[in-house]
Amino acid sequence: MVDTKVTLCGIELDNPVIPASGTFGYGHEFAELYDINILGTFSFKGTTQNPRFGNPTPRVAEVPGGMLNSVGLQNPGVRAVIEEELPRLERVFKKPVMANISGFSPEEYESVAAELSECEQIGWIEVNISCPNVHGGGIAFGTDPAQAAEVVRWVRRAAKKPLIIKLSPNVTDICEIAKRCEAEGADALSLINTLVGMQIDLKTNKPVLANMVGGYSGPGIFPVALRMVYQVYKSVSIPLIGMGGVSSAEDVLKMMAAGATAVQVGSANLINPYACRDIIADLPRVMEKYGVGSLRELTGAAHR
Amino acid sequence: MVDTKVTLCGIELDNPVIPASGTFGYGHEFAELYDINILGTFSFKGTTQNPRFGNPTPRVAEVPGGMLNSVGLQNPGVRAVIEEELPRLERVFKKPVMANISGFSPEEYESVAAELSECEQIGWIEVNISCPNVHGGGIAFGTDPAQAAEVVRWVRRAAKKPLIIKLSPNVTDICEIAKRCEAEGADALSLINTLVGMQIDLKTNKPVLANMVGGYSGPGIFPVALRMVYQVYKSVSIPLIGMGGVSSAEDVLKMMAAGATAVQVGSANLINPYACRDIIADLPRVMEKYGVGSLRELTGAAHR
Amino acid sequence: MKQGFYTVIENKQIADSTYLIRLSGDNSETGRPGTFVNIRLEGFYLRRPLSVCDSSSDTLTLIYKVVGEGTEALAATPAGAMLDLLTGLGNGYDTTVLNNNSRPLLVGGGCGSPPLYLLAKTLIRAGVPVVIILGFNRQSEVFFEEEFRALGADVTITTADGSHGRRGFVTDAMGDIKYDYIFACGPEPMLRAVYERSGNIPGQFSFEERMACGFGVCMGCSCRTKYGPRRICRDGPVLAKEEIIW
Amino acid sequence: MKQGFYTVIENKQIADSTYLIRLSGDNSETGRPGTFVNIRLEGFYLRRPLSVCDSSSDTLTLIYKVVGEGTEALAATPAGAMLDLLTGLGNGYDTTVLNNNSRPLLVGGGCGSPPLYLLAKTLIRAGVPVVIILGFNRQSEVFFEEEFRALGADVTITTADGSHGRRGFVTDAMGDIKYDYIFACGPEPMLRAVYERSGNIPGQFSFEERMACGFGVCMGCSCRTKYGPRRICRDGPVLAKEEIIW
Ligand SMILES: Cc1cc2nc3c(=O)[nH]c(=O)nc-3n(C[C@H](O)[C@H](O)[C@H](O)COP(=O)(O)OP(=O)(O)OC[C@H]3O[C@@H](n4cnc5c(N)ncnc54)[C@H](O)[C@@H]3O)c2cc1C
Ligand SMILES: Cc1cc2nc3c(=O)[nH]c(=O)nc-3n(C[C@H](O)[C@H](O)[C@H](O)COP(=O)(O)OP(=O)(O)OC[C@H]3O[C@@H](n4cnc5c(N)ncnc54)[C@H](O)[C@@H]3O)c2cc1C
Ligand SMILES: Cc1cc2nc3c(=O)[nH]c(=O)nc-3n(C[C@H](O)[C@H](O)[C@H](O)COP(=O)(O)O)c2cc1C
Ligand SMILES: Cc1cc2nc3c(=O)[nH]c(=O)nc-3n(C[C@H](O)[C@H](O)[C@H](O)COP(=O)(O)O)c2cc1C
Ligand code: FES
Ligand code: FES
Repeated sequence: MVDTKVTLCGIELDNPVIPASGTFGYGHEFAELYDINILGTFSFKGTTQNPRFGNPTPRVAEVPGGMLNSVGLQNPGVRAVIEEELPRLERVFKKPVMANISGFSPEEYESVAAELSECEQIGWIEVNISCPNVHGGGIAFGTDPAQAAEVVRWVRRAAKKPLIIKLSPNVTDICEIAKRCEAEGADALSLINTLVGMQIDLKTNKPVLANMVGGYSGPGIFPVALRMVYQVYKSVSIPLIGMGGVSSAEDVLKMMAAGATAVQVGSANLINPYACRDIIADLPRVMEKYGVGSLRELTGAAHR
Repeated sequence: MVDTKVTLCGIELDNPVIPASGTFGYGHEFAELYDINILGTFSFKGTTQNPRFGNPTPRVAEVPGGMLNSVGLQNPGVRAVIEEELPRLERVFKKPVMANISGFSPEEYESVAAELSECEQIGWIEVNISCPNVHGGGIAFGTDPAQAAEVVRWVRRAAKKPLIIKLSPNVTDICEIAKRCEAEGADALSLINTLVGMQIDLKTNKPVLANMVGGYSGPGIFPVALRMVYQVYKSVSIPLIGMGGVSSAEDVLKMMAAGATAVQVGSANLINPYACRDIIADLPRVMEKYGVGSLRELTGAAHR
Repeated sequence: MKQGFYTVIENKQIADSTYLIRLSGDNSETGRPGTFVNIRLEGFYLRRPLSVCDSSSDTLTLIYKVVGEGTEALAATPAGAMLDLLTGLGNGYDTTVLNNNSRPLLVGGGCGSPPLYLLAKTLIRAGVPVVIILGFNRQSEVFFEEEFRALGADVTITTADGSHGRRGFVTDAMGDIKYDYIFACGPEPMLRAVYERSGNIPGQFSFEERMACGFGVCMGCSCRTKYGPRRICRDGPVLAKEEIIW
Repeated sequence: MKQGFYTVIENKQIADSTYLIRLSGDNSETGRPGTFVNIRLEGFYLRRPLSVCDSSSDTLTLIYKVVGEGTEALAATPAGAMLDLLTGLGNGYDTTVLNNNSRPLLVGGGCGSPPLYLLAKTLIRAGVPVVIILGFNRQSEVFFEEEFRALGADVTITTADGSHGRRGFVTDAMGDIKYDYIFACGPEPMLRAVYERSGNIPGQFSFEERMACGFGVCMGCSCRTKYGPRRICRDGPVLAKEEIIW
């Protein structure tokens, strides 16, 4: 019997598999397909203070190795999430859920974190710092160590749940940003968010996305994600959630060997709605194949 | 009749297809397979002052979407290149060749550039600034705007050929570095070099590469490369050479629409030794399919 | 929604770069007109959405135009091959708004016509007479004219160049017809022209948008409507005329 | 080097996770013992290098062990399938250093033995007597014992657990044999043990290294030798004993 349990910031998960924010909605579409209580947990769609429609369409595109999205954080706003989505979720999901939040100013992050901190269903707050800072020249908080630190400082004050900062990979030195987030009190780090990419349609010679560029996700980013998890593991001592292109139980094991305590699965859910169920079902077989008795002990194995 | 000719820093190329440095040796292995004079030109293996063995093996690995390498600039040194490789090349390649150079200090770059500048066969000097600066804490020149600028300044003094700076994609803001290189007198920019990635072998739970991390190349990096070419095209007015995962004539057209004047093909040569020959042969068909009469005019089409 | 494997029974060209593919598999979710399936193709990351053209207890028929690499690969799929499909996607046309006295007009443009076939079949079976206008660019693109007739529909074909049927656009043929409800599917400029030409007459319009998941979780395909954002893949592809914002 | 498409004639398991595949195609470059081919497999970016085990005018035989996803996919390739191969890779064994009076010893370990088959065949045809030691872990892994005998070679099998042939390692069997030249192929620790056990006797050793191109242009597979860096794929995989640095 293999042991798939892991502990993330004091909360035990039945397994380390967590659908990633933006690829699992608020859970109920998947709950129609399978019992989502088999998941470690899931991270819900990035939620902001106010409802957002997001960017103009087309806002998804196919690329070799995965996809691009420029959804632009469409969500119903934090009040609707608390009043409609969470009660609806409660009926089908009995575990603590991960609240993914976004903002366009440190204040927005703080207030969304404060509101969601009051919800019992929420186990962790995962802060997506890849959003543009509207008061800071529009560059993403997560690409600047000082701005990243500022967001963490504000959210830390408000968050009464374990605080996970989700890092952007579009940086020269992800370890520097990771260390700053740790210093400001992050309880864990999620990495990676999408790489910035583009696709061009030769029929029009124009970028496919109305937004020109978009976030690149899927198997093609796995090598970069794995490397970043490996490097950040050396730089901080808080737990890491690894993600980026994870599509199989083997990928989950690799992420954990590189240093992840838990693993998120994003785009794979979109092309195979049963991806997470299948990965979880396959974990014991793959653990046995590679002689892994307990997943918990695998974390960081590549460093030993 | 479609026109595949382009002009790169004053030198006309029969077509924009250029095998990328490190994937074509010094040309003669490929000359045994096909007439390499069909190429626009090619960029030879990154050459340093002294002979180098490079990193320990394993130094290549497979990943979804491509491969990793940590070859570490194995080359026979600039003297052997001038005395042995170039004379040998002269017998099979009648066009100006692109000299790819590397260094571990600005002085080394300068002196390699100076020596190669004396060679008539060489049409352009392409400076790989992704090497670690041994006197600068070991971070890659190409990831720091000031250090990148310094290399360009030194090489510019020595180079009597059109000077192409090859940018690293592992940066927060590639446009900033591109602008600095332009300001220091670069005649063109090549982008992108490899992304930093990792692969783990579950049989050992260790990184496959002896060097732990390596450069990720192949189709999986195409979306990032295309985006960077698109962004840098907006930031500078010197010509760009686009590369990163290019594997087909369609990819060549996309790179040019994004802003490239010429296109390099790297890893594709390793898995299909006839890749560049096949792409060149396919260009007229694909140009006709998408109504491109002249490749020259395609450059930057996505911006219009 | 269901995920299932389907066997290709036949896959043949029926008009200019237009193919008909018949599949056999679990059709428990393909019976509602206006819904679509999402097909996984070897070597492509995202699935390809195609509308249900016809569905019986054991056969699913799709009609698709080759417009890019994915549909090219689909056209090259031989009989006997297996395809991974998500079925039962989208809301589909709501036919409960009609009764035997209704006089609906169906308008299809190019490869937007396929879903109208199952719609016409469903309406006719329910005793509702169907008048349909199908627009194409030229004769060589026309398909399913006879098939719609065989259902008992009153069919008008328009071609932009006049090489078959009536010369002009679908909207040019709309003036001759008396109708009290409209169903439309086709390229957006056509939908918009039909929307305007049909004035106050109510109806349902089916839209296309680039999709990632196709089942409502990625927010890739959203559009704005008078009642707020809608996901084309789940809240659509069919929108009621009164909610559409152009 | 040549690129060509080969048809799988048969692909069967011959020992524990060990398979023999026979291919038909252009064999103009597969005749030199010790050379290898590089196989493209659907869904894998890099090719997989495998040594030529046997080659006739129309048939190429390879023997491979399933160790990972690529060889797993290869094992699942049915007869009739087509494979894209680069052939004629590597330097191969130099047999011109021997003559009819030579007494070469061939030593193979596990899935390192295949290239010794074509080597033995070539030597025996040239009138050179062949003595060969093949080492395995256990009986269920043993393959080609009879095939080597059928060539006329003097074959000793060793197994680490003694379940077949002589118990122990290949080097344990070397003491009984008189030889003046050595050819070896197998895992690196075995090669090294054979190198040391064979003292001053000259020979050729075949190495493995992770490869990208397999034809000498990427510098992925280099190793240091006494005479400078060598590419295992092009200057090797066979190195002369005197140039090896461990
Ligand atoms: C709900 C729905 C139903 C559809 N029904 C039909 C049908 O019955 N018959 C038919 O011929 N076509 C239909 N389409 C359009 C069809 O999905 C596209 O033509 C097809 O996906 C193109 O794929 P490709 O790989 O050949 O093109 P490429 O341009 O190479 O595709 C690249 C990417 O863009 C997407 N894409 C390209 N064009 C479209 C488009 N028009 N709509 C949505 N995504 C697109 C592809 O799915 C893929 O992700 C439908 C689209 C939707 C959204
Ligand atoms: C010149 C040469 C000749 C060979 N001849 C044979 C032979 O005749 N029979 C046989 O069974 N094996 C042989 N091998 C080893 C064989 O190439 C590997 O076992 C095979 O590539 C493993 O692929 P995989 O996808 O199953 O393993 P994975 O571990 O999943 O492969 C991942 C990557 O590592 C590479 N790799 C893994 N193991 C090796 C290895 N030992 N050597 C080189 N690359 C490796 C793969 O090619 C691939 O690029 C030879 C290797 C070389 C270099
Ligand atoms: C359609 C889509 C929407 C996403 N939305 C969010 C989001 O709202 N918040 C967030 O933190 N990450 C978001 N992401 C990023 C993913 O959570 C994940 O970090 C990324 O996709 C990499 O993982 P993958 O390769 O497994 O998809 C989104 C990704 C996709 C594909
Ligand atoms: C094996 C290998 C060796 C390389 N060596 C060099 C080099 O010496 N100098 C250099 O500038 N780039 C080098 N590169 C980078 C390529 O030139 C190219 O920028 C990169 O691989 C992206 O292109 P691709 O995806 O088409 O391979 C090397 C790449 C590979 C795969
Ligand atoms: S395509 Fe994912 S929500 Fe519609
Ligand atoms: S594998 Fe490329 S040089 Fe040997």
